[in-house]
Amino acid sequence: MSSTGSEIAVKPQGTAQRTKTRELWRRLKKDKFAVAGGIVLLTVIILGIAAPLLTSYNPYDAVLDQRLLPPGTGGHLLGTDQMGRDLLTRLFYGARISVMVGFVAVAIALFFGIIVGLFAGYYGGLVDTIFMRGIDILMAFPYVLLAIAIIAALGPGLFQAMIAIAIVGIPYYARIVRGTVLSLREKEFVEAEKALGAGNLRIIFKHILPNTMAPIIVAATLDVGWMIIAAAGLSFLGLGAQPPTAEWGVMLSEGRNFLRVAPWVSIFPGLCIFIVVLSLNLLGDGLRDALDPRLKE
Amino acid sequence: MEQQPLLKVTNLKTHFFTDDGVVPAVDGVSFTVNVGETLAIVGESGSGKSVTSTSILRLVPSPPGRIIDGSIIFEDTDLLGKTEDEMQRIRGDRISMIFQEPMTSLNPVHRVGEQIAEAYRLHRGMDKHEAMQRAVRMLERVGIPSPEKRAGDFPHQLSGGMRQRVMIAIALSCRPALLIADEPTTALDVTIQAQILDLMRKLQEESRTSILLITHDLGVVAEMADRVIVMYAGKVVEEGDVAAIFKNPLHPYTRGLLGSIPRLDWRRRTILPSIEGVVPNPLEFPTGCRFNPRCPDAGAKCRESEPALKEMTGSQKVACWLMERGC
Amino acid sequence: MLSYLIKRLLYLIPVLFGVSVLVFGIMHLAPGDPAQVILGPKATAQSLAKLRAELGLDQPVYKQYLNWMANVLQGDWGRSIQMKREVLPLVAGRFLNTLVLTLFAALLAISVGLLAGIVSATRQYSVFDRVSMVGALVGFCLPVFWLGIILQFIFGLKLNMLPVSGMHSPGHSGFADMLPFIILPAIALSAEPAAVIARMTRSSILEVIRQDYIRTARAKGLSQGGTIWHHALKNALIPVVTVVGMQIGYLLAGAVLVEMVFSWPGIGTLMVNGIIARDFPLVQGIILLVSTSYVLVNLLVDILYTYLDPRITYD
Amino acid sequence: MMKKFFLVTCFILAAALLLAGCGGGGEQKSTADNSMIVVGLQAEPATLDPHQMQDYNSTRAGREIFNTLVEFKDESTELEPGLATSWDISEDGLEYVFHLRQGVKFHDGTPFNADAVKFSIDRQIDPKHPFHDTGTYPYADFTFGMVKSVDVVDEATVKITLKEKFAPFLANMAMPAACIVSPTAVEKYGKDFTKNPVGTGPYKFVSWNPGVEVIVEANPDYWGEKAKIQKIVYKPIIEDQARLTELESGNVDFIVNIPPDDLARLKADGNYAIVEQPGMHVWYTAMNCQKPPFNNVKVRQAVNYAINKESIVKNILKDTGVPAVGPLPPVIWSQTSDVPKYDYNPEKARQLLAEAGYPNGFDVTYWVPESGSGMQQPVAMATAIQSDLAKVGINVKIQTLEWTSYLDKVFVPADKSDMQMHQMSWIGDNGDPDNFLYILLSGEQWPEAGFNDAYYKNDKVDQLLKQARTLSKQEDRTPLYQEAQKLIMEDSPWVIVDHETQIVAMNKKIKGFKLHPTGVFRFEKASLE
Amino acid sequence: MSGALLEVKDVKKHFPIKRGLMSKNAGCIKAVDGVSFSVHKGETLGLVGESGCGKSTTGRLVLRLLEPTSGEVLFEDKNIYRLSFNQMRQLRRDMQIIFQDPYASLNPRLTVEDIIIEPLVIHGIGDSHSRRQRVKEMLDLVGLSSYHGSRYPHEFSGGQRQRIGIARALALNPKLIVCDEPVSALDVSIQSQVLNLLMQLQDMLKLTYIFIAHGLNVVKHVSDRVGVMYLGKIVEIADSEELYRNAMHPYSQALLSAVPVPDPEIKRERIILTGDVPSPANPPTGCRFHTRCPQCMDICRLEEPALRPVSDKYMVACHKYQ
Repeated sequence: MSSTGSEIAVKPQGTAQRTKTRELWRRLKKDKFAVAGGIVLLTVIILGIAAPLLTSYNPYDAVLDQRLLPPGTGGHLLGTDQMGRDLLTRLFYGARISVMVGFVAVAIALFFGIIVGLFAGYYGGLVDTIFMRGIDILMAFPYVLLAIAIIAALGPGLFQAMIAIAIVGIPYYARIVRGTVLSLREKEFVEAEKALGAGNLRIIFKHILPNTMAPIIVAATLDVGWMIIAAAGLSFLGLGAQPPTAEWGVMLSEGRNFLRVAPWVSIFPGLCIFIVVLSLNLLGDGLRDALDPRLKE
Repeated sequence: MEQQPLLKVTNLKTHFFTDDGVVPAVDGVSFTVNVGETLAIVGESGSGKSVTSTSILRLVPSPPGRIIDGSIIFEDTDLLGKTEDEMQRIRGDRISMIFQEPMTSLNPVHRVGEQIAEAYRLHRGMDKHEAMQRAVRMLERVGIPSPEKRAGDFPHQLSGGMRQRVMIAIALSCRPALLIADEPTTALDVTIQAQILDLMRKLQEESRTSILLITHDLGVVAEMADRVIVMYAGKVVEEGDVAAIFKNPLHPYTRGLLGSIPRLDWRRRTILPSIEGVVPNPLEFPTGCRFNPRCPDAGAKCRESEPALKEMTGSQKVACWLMERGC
Repeated sequence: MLSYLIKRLLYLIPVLFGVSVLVFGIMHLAPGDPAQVILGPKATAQSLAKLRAELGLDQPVYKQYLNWMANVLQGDWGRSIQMKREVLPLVAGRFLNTLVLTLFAALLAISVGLLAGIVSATRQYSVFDRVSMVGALVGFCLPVFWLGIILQFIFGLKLNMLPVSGMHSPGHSGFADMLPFIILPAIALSAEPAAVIARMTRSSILEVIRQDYIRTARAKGLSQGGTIWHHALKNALIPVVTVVGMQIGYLLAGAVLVEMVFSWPGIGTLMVNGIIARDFPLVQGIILLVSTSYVLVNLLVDILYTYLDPRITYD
Repeated sequence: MMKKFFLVTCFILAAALLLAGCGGGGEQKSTADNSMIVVGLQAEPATLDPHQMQDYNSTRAGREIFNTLVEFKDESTELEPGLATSWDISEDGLEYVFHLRQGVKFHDGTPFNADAVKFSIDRQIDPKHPFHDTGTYPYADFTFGMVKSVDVVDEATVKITLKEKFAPFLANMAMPAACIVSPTAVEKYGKDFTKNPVGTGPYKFVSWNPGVEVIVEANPDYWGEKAKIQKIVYKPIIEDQARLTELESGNVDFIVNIPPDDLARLKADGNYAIVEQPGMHVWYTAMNCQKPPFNNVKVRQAVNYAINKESIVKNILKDTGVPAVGPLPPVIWSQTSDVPKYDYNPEKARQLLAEAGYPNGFDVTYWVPESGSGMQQPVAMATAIQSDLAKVGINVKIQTLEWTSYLDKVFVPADKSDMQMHQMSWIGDNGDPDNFLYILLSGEQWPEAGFNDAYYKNDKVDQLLKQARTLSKQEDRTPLYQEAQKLIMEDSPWVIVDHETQIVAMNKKIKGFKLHPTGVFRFEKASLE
Repeated sequence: MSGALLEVKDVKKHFPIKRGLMSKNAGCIKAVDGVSFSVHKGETLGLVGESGCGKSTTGRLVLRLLEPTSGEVLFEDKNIYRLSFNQMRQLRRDMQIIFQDPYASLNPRLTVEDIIIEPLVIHGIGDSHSRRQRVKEMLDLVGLSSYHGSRYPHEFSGGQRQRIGIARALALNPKLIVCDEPVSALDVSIQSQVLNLLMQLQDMLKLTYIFIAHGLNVVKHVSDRVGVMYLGKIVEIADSEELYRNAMHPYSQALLSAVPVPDPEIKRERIILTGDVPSPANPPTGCRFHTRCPQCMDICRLEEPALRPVSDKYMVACHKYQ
C-alpha cells in the first residue's frame, strides 16, 4: 500500500503556492472536532481574561447566609458554593488560573526538556550519558510521588504545584526531543550544514530545533490537558493551589464534600476541567493528524 | 508460440478520492497477458503502473482508492465480479505478487519459513508440519543455501537478495498462473539483481508462469520481457513487442526514456538527450495528451484532445497524434 | 540474554542511588521537623531537641544519608517516625496491596484497551469505533479522583451494589472477599490507561496495516481479519507495549489518588501522610521501593520486546 | 501468537491472585456476626501503644485495651477509681499513694501489680530504663514532667512523688500516657509493642491488618462490667463522603467526622442515631499582643466586635460547635459566662478602631493552616473572617501553610516572630482548667517554653493562674480561674469562635453509647439491639 | 603526482560496534580500509561499488565530515586532518558536497532562498543585497527561476530539489564537489537532466568532481577515471573508457556484465556472482573478493593483493596480474 501511496501522494509540485504552515492550517480547518476544540479553548481563555467584565460578583466574597444556593436561585446562574460565593464567577476566574497552570507548566517542562533533549541528542557520548541518566532517575519516580516530594520541599501552593508537575514533564519532552534529534542528526541537510562550515550551535538552533517542533507541539497540546488534571490531583491531595483560590481543581476537591447536599458545587468545576481537557485533546489530535496526514484517511 | 490470453484487462480505471481531489491514477488501461509470456509495464513514478498491478489483485487500499470502471478477465472470469472470499482463494494461488522492497515486504516478526508455509496452509490445506516441509523445499528451489536452517530465520537476519528470494518463494509456492512482479530488483545491487532476474527466468521456464513485470528500468525490460507497455500519467502510451519498441520507439515519451539512460557503450560525457519538465501533478493533468507540456513536438491538437491507443505496425500500438498524422 | 539481564540489573544501582540521593535531599531540604510532628504542637523546646538527637537529626545531612544508606544496604530501612513500625515490612505489605490494585487495573486497562482498540481499528469509522474513541477521550479527560467519587456515589450509595472503602470485609481476607472491594477502585484507576491504550492500539494497527508486509499477506490470500490477527497485531503491539509500560508507571502514581478516595490500604495514604508528617525513613523507603519496581517494570517491558520483536536482541 | 498473548494475560492474572492471597494473610471468618460493629475512623491508628498515642484515631481504636489508675466519669472530666481503688494525697501535695485493684490480670495472663505501674511510667520518663527505647513518648513530659519518682511500696501500693506541687496531676493519671501496659508484653515485643498491645482493658487486641482494620474483642475476664458488644472493627475511611456512604449503605455501623451539611441531612433522615457531646476544645485566632497594631487592646476588641462568630458557627460549622464566650469550654469546671462579651457589632468596631488611631483600618497578614488537629475548617473560617474584617476596613491577606510548617512558623520566640494574627485550636488533655488557661495564656508560657502563641501577658492573670496550680481543692481554685477568665476576655488577645462538638452517627441498633469529652469511645457500656 | 588537487593516502575509517551499556568495543565495521587515490584539477573521478562498499564514507572522509581512523587527505597539499576547526571552516569554501536524497538534504523549514544564502551567512560573505543577488545567480545557473526562492523545498519535485542542492553547493565557488549518488533517487527522465547540468557546470566553472554512484553506466558516462570499490577497498582504478573496454579485476568484470542493457538485441555472456557481499565487520582474509570470485586461486585466500599499476593509468588489486 505504501508504494501506491507514494504514487498518489505526489505533492502539488512547483505550482503550489502554499507554505507548510498554511497547509497545516488548511488541513486543520477541515477537522471539525479540532476546530470545535480550538473554539472552545479560545472561548474559555477569553472568558477567563474578561471575567471582571462578565460578572458583578467578587469570587472571594463570602456571603455566609447565601451558602449552597441551587443554580438559578438568588441571582446566581450556577448557584453558590459552600461559602456563598457565586459559582459562575469563580468558574470564570478559575479559567484564568487552571488554564494558565496547564500552559505554564508545559512551557517550563518544554523549555528544559528541549534543552536537555537537544544537547543530549546532538552531542551524544558523554553529554548524552550524563543528561539521560539524570532523566532516568527522574523517570524512576512515579509522577505523583515525584510531584508530592517536590511539594514537600517547596511547600504546597499553586506555583509550587506548577513547578512540580513541570519537572515531572521534563523527562518526557527530553526523550521526544532527543529521539527526534537523533534521527535529524543523521539527515543530510545537517551534514550539508557541516560541509558548509556551520558551527554546532547554529546547526542545533537554526536547523535542528525548528524541525523538532512539530511532534513537540502535538505532545504539548495534549499535555496541557494532562497537566491541568495533574494539578487538580495535587489540589485534591491538598498540595496544589490553596483555598480560597478560585482554581478548578481546588473547587472540585472542596466541592466533593457537598456532593450530596449541593452536587453543583463540584459538578460544574469538574465539567469545566473536562471540557477544557477534551478540547485540548481534540485540538491536539487534529494537529497530529494535520501534521501526519498518513494516519488519517 | 501460441497466443492464449490468460489475463485481459480492459479499460481499467482506478481513481483515488483524496481530500485534495480525485487522482486518476489508472485511467482507462487495457492490455493482455498471454500464457507463458512476460509482459512488462514500464513507466516513471506516478505513471500508475503499480496501481494497475494492485488493481488486478483488488488490493487497492480503499478508501481512498476505488476501481470505478473496466474489467479484469482472468481465466475467463471477471475478477471485478468476484466476492472478497473468491478473491482470497485466487490471491497467492492462481495469481501472486512480489514487491519492490524485500526489506519491508516480509513480516519482521515471523520466521521466513512460516511466512512461506502460510500460503500452503491457506490454499492447500496442509498442516503445519507438512507446510513447513514444503516451505523448506521451496527455499531450496529459490537457491537459498541450507534452507532448513534459514527457514527458522527472521527476515532481518537475511540479506536483501535472500529476502527477495524468500518473496519469490512465497509467490511461487502454489504455482500460480500469473506472477505480478512489482519492481522486483529496484532495491537491489546490480550483481544481486542479476541473480534474481536469472532466478526468475529459470523458474518461469520450469513452470510456464506468466509474468507481469512492473519496472522503470528499460534494461530489465530488454532482458526479461516479451512484450512491453509504456505508461505515462495513468495511461498506456505505447504497447508492443520488446524488440520492436526498443528498435523503433514511436511515442516521444518512449523515445525520450530510451535516450536518457546513459549506456555503457555510449561515448563518455556527451550531453544526454532528456525529457524536459517534470511529471505532471495527478490532480491537475493537462488537457489533451498528458505528455504535451514535455513533448518537444507537441502541436495544437496535442493540447486539445487526448489521443487513443491505435495499432501501428505489426503488434505495436501507440497513443500519439503525431503518429496519426504520420500514417 | 542472561548477561543483558545482569547488566540491566546492575544498571539499577546508579539509578537507584540517584533516586535515593534525590529523595533524601528533597526530604531533608524541606522545611518541617519530624520531631515536632512526633511530639505534636504541645512539645517543649527541650524535648524537641532531645528527640532530634535521638533520631540523629542533629547530624549533618550527608552523615545522615550515609547512615541511612548503610542501614538500608543491611536490610534495616529504619522505623517509621509516625507509624512506629519498621519501614520495610510496613511498606512492603502496603505496597503489595498497591500492586494488587495496580495489577488489576492494568489487566482491566490492557484487556479493555486492547479489545476496544483492535475492534475500532478493524471497523474504522463504524459506530463501535466512534463510540469507543469518544469513550476513550472521556476516560482520558476525567480526573481519576473525581471519577472515583462519582463511582462511589453511583455504585455505593445509589445502587448500593459495592463497598466503597477498604480492601476486605471486616475480619476477612483472601481473594474472593477482596473482589467486590477492588472493582470500583480498579475501574477508576484503569479509565485513563485504558483510554490511552485503546487509542494507541487503534492507531498502531491502522499504521501497521499500511505496511508492505500486510500487502504481502493479503496477496498471499489472507482475509482482512486474518491479516490483522496473524500479521498486524503482533507488530502493532510493539509500540503499544511501550505505552503499557509507561501506563503502569502512571497507574502506580494514580493509585495514590485512588487509594485516598477508596481508603485502599496501599502506599498512597502512607506516602501522603508520611510527607506531611516529615516521616523521612518512611517516605524514603516508599520511594526507593516504588522506583525499584518501576524500573523493574521497564525491564520487563524491554524483555517483552524481544518476544514481540525478534529484530531486537540484547546480546 | 494470540495463544501466547493469552498465556501472558493468564500469568498476570495468576500473579495478581497470588499477591492478593499474600496481601490478606489470615483465615476466613464468618460475616454474620451479630455482636460485632464496624467503626469508620478518619485514618488508620498510628500506634496502639497508649504511651505513644497522640491522635484521635489511635486513642479511639486502642484506648479501651487499657485502663488507667483513675478514670474519667461518663460524659464528664470528673474522676473515679480505675485500676486504683483509692488514693491518698499528702498534705504538701507532693506524694500520691495509689491502692491498686487486686486480682486483675493483663490480657496475656500476667498479673497487674505495682511493678507494672512503675514500669509503665518509668518506661516513658527514665532515659536509662531498659525499655525506654521501645518508643517515642509525645506526652511523657506533659503528663509526668513533674514526677520525681515512682516507688513500689508493695505488690498493691504505688507511691508517686512530685518535684513540686501540681494540682492537675491526678487528672493526668487518667490520660492515655498513664495507661498501664503489660511489662511482659513490652519485654517480649520491644518496639513492636505498638502493634501488639496488651493491657487490662474491657477489650483485648485481636489483630491489626495495616491500612485495613484493627479488631478488638470483649475481654471475658474483665475486672469491671464486661462489654456487651463482642467485637469491634476499626476501619480507616479517609474520605468524608465515602465514610457517609458506607454508613448509609450499611457496611459500617458507626462513623466520625460528619461534614456539617450532611449532619443536618442525617438528622432529618431519622434512621441514624446521632450523639453529640461538647468537646474539650477551643478554636481561636490569636493576635500578636506585642506588636502593632494588635498591641493596642482597642484594636483587639474591635476585631472581636467585627467578626460575626455566630454566623460562622451557624453557617460554616453548621452548629457542630457551640459559640464560645471565653477560652474555657463549658465541659471544664470553673468555666463562666460572666465575662465581657463581644457580640457582632461592626459599628462599635469601627469606633474602637478610630479611637485606636486606625480610622481607615489597616493591612494585616493572617496565617492559616490548611488542616490540622482541631482546626475544624480553617480555610473557610479564615475566609469568613477576612470577609467580615474587610467591612470595617481591615484588609486581611490570608497565607495558608501546611500544618507541620505552620507549627514551625507559629511557635517561635516573640522577638523572632513576624506573626500578626493566626489561627490555633487547643484540645484539652486532662479536663483541668490549668490545661487551658495556664498553658495558653500565662506570660510564662510564651513560645518556645509554652503555647502562649499570642504573646499575651497580664501580670494579674499570671499571678492568678500560678496560684491556682498550687491549690489542691477544686472549690479553692474555681474563683481564681473565673477571675482570670474575666481579665483575659477584657484584654481579648484572641478572637474565640467556638468549642467543637464531638459528633458521631451510628446505626440505631447501637444502644447506650455515650461520648466522652476526651474523644475516647467507650463501647464497653454500649450494647446491640 | 604533484599538481593533484586532492590526494587521499591510505585513509581508513573503522566504526566501532557498540554493545551493551558499558560501550565496550566489540569489534568494528571497517567501512573504509585503506583507500588511496588522487584527483586532478578539472577532472571527474568516479567511485563505483555496491551498497556497503564504503564509497559514501570515502566521500565524507575526503570532506572531513567524518574523522578518519588513520590516513591523510591532502587538499592543495595541505593535510586537512591537521587543520583546526576555523582553518577547516575556511577550507570548506573550496570543497562541497551534493547528496543523494533530495528530500533529506534540504531543511524543510527554510525557504529555498534561505537555503542558498546559508553558506554566505556562515562565511559572512556580502551584505543582504549582494547575497540576494547571488541567490538569483545561483538559481539561474541551475535552471530555476528567481521566484522559486520564496518557496519551501516540499513544493519542488525531486529533480528540482537536486538543483537547489547544487545551487547551495556552488554558492561559495568551490573547487571540488563530492557528488554522492546525485541521481540515484531520481526518475529516469530527470536523471539525465541533472547529469547534463552537472557536466555543463563542470565545463563552465572548471569544477573538479568526485562522483560516487552504484550505477556503473552513470559513473562511466560522467567520469574521466573510475575507481571500483569492494568492501572498503579500491580494487581497480582506471580511465573510464579503458575500464569499460577491458576490465581486469574479476569483480569489475562481473559488475559490468550485470548491468542490464536496454537493447534486447545485445546478448552477452553474463557473469553471475554467487552469494552476497560479506559483512564489513568481518571481511574475508586474503583477497576480500575471493569468496565470490569465479577465478579464485589458492593465493587469493591467503594473501591480500595490493593495488598496483599494470600500465600507465591503470591500477588493479588482483593476484592474477601480479
